[in-house]
Amino acid sequence: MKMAGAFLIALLAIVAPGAGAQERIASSWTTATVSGQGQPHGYVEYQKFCSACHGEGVGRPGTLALQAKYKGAVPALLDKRTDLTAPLIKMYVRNGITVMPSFRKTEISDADLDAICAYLTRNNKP
Amino acid sequence: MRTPPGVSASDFSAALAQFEKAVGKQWVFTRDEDVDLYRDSYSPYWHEPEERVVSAAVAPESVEQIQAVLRIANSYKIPLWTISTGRNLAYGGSAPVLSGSVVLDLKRMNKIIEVNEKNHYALVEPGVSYFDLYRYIQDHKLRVWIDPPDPGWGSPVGNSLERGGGRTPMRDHFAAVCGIEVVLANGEVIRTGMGALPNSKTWQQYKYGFGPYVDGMFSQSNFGVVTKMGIWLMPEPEAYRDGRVMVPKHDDLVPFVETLAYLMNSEIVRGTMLLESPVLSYRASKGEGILDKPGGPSVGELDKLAQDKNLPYWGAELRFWGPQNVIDAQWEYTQEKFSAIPGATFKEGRSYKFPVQLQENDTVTRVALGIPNLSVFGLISGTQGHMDFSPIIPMTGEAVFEVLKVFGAAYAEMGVEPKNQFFVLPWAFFPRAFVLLFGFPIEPDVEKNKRTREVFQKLVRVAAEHGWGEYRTHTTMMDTVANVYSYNNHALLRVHETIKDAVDPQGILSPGKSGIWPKHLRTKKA
Amino acid sequence: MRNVKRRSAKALLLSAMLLALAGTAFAAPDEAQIERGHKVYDKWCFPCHGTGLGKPGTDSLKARGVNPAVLEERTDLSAAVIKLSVRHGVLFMPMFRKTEVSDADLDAITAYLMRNNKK
Amino acid sequence: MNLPPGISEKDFSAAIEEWQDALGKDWVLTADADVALYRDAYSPVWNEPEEPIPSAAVAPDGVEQVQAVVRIANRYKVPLWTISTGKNLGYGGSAPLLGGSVILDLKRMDRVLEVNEKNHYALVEPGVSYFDLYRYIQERKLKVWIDPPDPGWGSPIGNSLERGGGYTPMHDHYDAVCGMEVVLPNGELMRTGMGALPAAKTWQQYKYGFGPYVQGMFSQSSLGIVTKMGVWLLPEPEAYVAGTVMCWKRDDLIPMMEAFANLVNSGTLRTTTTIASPLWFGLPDKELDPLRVSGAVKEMEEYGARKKIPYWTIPLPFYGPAKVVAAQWEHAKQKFSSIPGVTFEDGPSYRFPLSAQDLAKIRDTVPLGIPSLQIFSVISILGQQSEGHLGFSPIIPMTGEALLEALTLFDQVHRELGSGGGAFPVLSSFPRSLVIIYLLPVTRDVEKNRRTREVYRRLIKEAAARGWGEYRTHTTFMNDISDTYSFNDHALRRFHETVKDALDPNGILSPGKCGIWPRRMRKAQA
Repeated sequence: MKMAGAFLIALLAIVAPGAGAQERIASSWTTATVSGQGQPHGYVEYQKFCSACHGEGVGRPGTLALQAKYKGAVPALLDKRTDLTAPLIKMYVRNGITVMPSFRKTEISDADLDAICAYLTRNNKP
Repeated sequence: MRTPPGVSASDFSAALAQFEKAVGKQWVFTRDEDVDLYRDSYSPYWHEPEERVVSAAVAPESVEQIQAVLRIANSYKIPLWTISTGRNLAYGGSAPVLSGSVVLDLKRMNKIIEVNEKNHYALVEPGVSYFDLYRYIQDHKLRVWIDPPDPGWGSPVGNSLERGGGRTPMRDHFAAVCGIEVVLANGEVIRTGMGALPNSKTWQQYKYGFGPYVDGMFSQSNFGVVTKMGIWLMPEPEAYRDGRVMVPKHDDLVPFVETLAYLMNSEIVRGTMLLESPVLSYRASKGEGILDKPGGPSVGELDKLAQDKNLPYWGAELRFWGPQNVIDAQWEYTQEKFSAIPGATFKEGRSYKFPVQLQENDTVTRVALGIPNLSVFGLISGTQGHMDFSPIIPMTGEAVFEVLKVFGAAYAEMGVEPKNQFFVLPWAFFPRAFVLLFGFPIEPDVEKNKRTREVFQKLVRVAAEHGWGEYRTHTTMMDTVANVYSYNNHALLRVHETIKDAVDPQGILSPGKSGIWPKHLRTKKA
Repeated sequence: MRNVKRRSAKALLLSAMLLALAGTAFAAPDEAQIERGHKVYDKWCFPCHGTGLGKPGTDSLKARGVNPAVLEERTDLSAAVIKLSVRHGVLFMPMFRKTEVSDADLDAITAYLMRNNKK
Repeated sequence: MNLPPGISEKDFSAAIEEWQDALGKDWVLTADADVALYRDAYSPVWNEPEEPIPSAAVAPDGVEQVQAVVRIANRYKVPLWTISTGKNLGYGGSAPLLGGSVILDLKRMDRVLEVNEKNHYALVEPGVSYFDLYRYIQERKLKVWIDPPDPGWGSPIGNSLERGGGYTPMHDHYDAVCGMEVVLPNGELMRTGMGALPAAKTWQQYKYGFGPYVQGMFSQSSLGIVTKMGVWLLPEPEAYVAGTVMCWKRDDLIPMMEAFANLVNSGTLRTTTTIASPLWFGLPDKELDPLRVSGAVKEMEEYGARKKIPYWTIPLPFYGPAKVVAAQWEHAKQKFSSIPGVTFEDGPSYRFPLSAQDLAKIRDTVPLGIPSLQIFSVISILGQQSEGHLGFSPIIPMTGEALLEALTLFDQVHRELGSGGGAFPVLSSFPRSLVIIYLLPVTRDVEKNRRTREVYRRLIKEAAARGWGEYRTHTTFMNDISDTYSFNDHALRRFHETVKDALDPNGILSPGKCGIWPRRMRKAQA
């Protein structure tokens, strides 16, 4: 019942007095509200679709999950990674993983997804 | 290629060809890899034959295109399943009730038509998300707040139609709906309320219009496709503050909730609150459930535990929005009222003036300040997802006691540890009633999911026996829940069916939604 | 141009009512009857014809120089007039239906309002 | 004997006999004298051929009797017109829209079934009046308020279904409805919301239930007969303070309404109030009247300054804890203080419960939740020797621009046509919009009434041309108003008709209500 355990602890935080999990992990969308003038297409799409979960700061479930998974072996922030490949990114976006649901083409078009891939692989070694 | 039930492959390909003509080839999805994107990521039938799958998806971009799609669907009797942003996760996501339905995906209809700062409303299309609307308001520096649910990637149109809730004083989302545009199954476009008046000046300012007030018929419903919706916004308040109220003993809950109901029904305390129990949370952290299981500790023992650990038995964080002097007075009066309960204690909370630039590490619940985010998913990380069981109960302490006992007994009877499902004490998402949220984890494990479904259905029945009904449910549970709303031999459901047959004779719109099936599929009803 | 047919029908109806009422008008009221009338009066008449502020019936009668303006203080009301007013209405006072004030209730009101009339 | 249209004498007598068997002879009223009591005392067509005179009245006492009445009506296709207390004066009273209809009089169903002091609601039958409910609460010393409209002899059910308004924070009566029991046109009994759950514990605490939220369908409607209704009540507030904001220039109305809308839409001001212009529409004044006629704004403003007659006044009543309402009034003053020359006047302040002595000093008790009929004193003065009145009540946006445009228009029409009335109380009965009540006197003079009807119809057109629609109207004008709600070739009305034909195939319930006619009568009307 390990999962359920994790489940419960997280929830308990809500019912615990003082700053609960809800608060502790709460995040602000402000970073993602930048209209992105002059920014590369991929960056703008990344901010729009990914940063609420994978962005910097507290309360980003994606970042938290990757931190827990890799324990710092690779950066928890996707846009700091240099090892991501386009196929991998597309696989996650289109199939989802654990709580991350899949994204439809009416949400992230293939073109937008290509741009996000370009942005996230921009620093990869050739 | 999958085909919808009762539709021949040739008819289906003919329909798809016409869909492509209507909306453009690239907006009709038939390849499995595309269609799979419409599976419910949190399906309790994941990888089981009963999983509700989609045969295709069509994504129109305008009312005219929707009309065309409906015309085609009518001529080939194609069942459509309408989604706005398709983020109704825990209640079915983007997947249909009827396997093989074609998803009518409105995500591309994402225009924010108007945000009015003087009468405080927005007029939006279904594909607009809370994030989009928030961003629009920020970019235009408008002094109005939205009321996002957690999470914020859903659609104001979709969430309001499903009667979801947020945390600010505009928490009751359906109550904030003012004027909708609907495409009926026959392709006819109606506008409700004042929208029926050509060049109306108050479509988003006055709800009822003239004659029957029909907006509600299109919520949790399959009577039409909502293509525009007016939503009331809150003027940016001058200030915010919150504070905690706590009482020491188990039995204090009765006066505690009575006081709370007085304050909320008087609009002295507004917004959504969550009942807390520090002592029960402490027990839960030691591996005990929150529910009151038979043979569990007596009230006396629990009171003693609370005393020994110096933990309050009950508490709540209360929030106040408005002019500084008013919310200060409201918080003061709130403390006076609760002080009538011996041993009541209070904790000052946060306080802001608006507009505010929050620090990233600020611990306030963002949605309570009208800021959409996704932090709620942090609560369920490590699982495949979850499915919610959410009954409405009276806003009284007695009802809460009964709930803890009744569900505790139900779990014991099933030999399931309540902590298998996450359970929190009641929320006040709506005025004058509490709602409970049981989160059932969905796991990549067929056996576990099967058990989860059994528990879920048992809870629905037990709740119904005690007069508690769900406010909303997962698509795979809609028949189960619809069937307990059975007063006078399902008189209400039969009225829904009568209307369904009259306004959608071919039964093309979201068959099975909320237990409402078109005539030709009605035998399917459990 | 007035609708003659409807008008004469109305006149007929009026006289019919007066006749019908004439019979009951002299039934000797007992205390119980008067007491009941008081109750019914309080429920159905007082809000308009009572004492105190914002009583349109009283205000209107006063405005038209009727004295006393409070019905309960009158000693000159006849059963016919009371019943006619209740069942027919006067100016902005609408008529009252038998599901509101039954004939028995109306007799009681009449007895109550006529309790101080000179015999 | 007056017959229902298209019903043979034989069938009608047969129906009457069956009703007599069902209800007892006493409660089937057919004598001219008895039936005449159901005429509209304020009819604008009094004694004209088109005055709709009922053919009979039936008065059931209990749901089963209502069901019996409806089943019999179906058998003979006799049109019924439902009234609760029949006090909808100004909008049709107890008279039907279709002459010859049989009045279904629910006055005898006058039981107060429950008043709940902890969740603050009442469950009542249609024959209960605001006076009855108030008395019931007083006798039991319950600490809840009702929200009476003026006048208070009407029915909470009838008034809420017609979407009337009151003056306390619960002023939007339809919004306070929670849970209905309805006898459908086929005689079936149905319960909405949580009432569909046989053992429901929250029928009066949670509105929506599960699936389509159909309650609104039964307001201003002919789709069913509401036999029980839950009505939300206000917990008795601790205190009340009122103050008045006065502005001295015509164009001050624009910033004034902007501040006002912010107060209302933020929930700071929670009541109906009346926006008035003593300078423009105040008492007759030899010097002022010519300026009013010529519309000499500047001169009027100067005169107002000299004679201390404000151009605009808005009283602001606040309900709640003494310290909160004081803070709210303070905040309100700040909100308006940016308007040059604005002045404020403190009004009465009360603590509840009021002593009998205090109460005796208050002329208008309706804003304190105490029903009265005092409004008729006002009307009787206003309408001189009128027999009654008609209400023309368009909804306009909550902005100064819209209000100036509307008042200018009505003033002009009023002078042009000398329509009597001529005071235009502007009420904030609903959030985000304003309703203007233009009261037209009704007389027993056919010529005058004919003129009044012309004025009324002219007003409907002028309003519709500007995108303003009526929220409610007199039965005489229901077709006219319905015709103005014509978006997309009357798509909404055709939707109503589809639902009507499905639920009431014989078209027996309130034919013509709000312009909705059953199929068999639709031709004749078109």
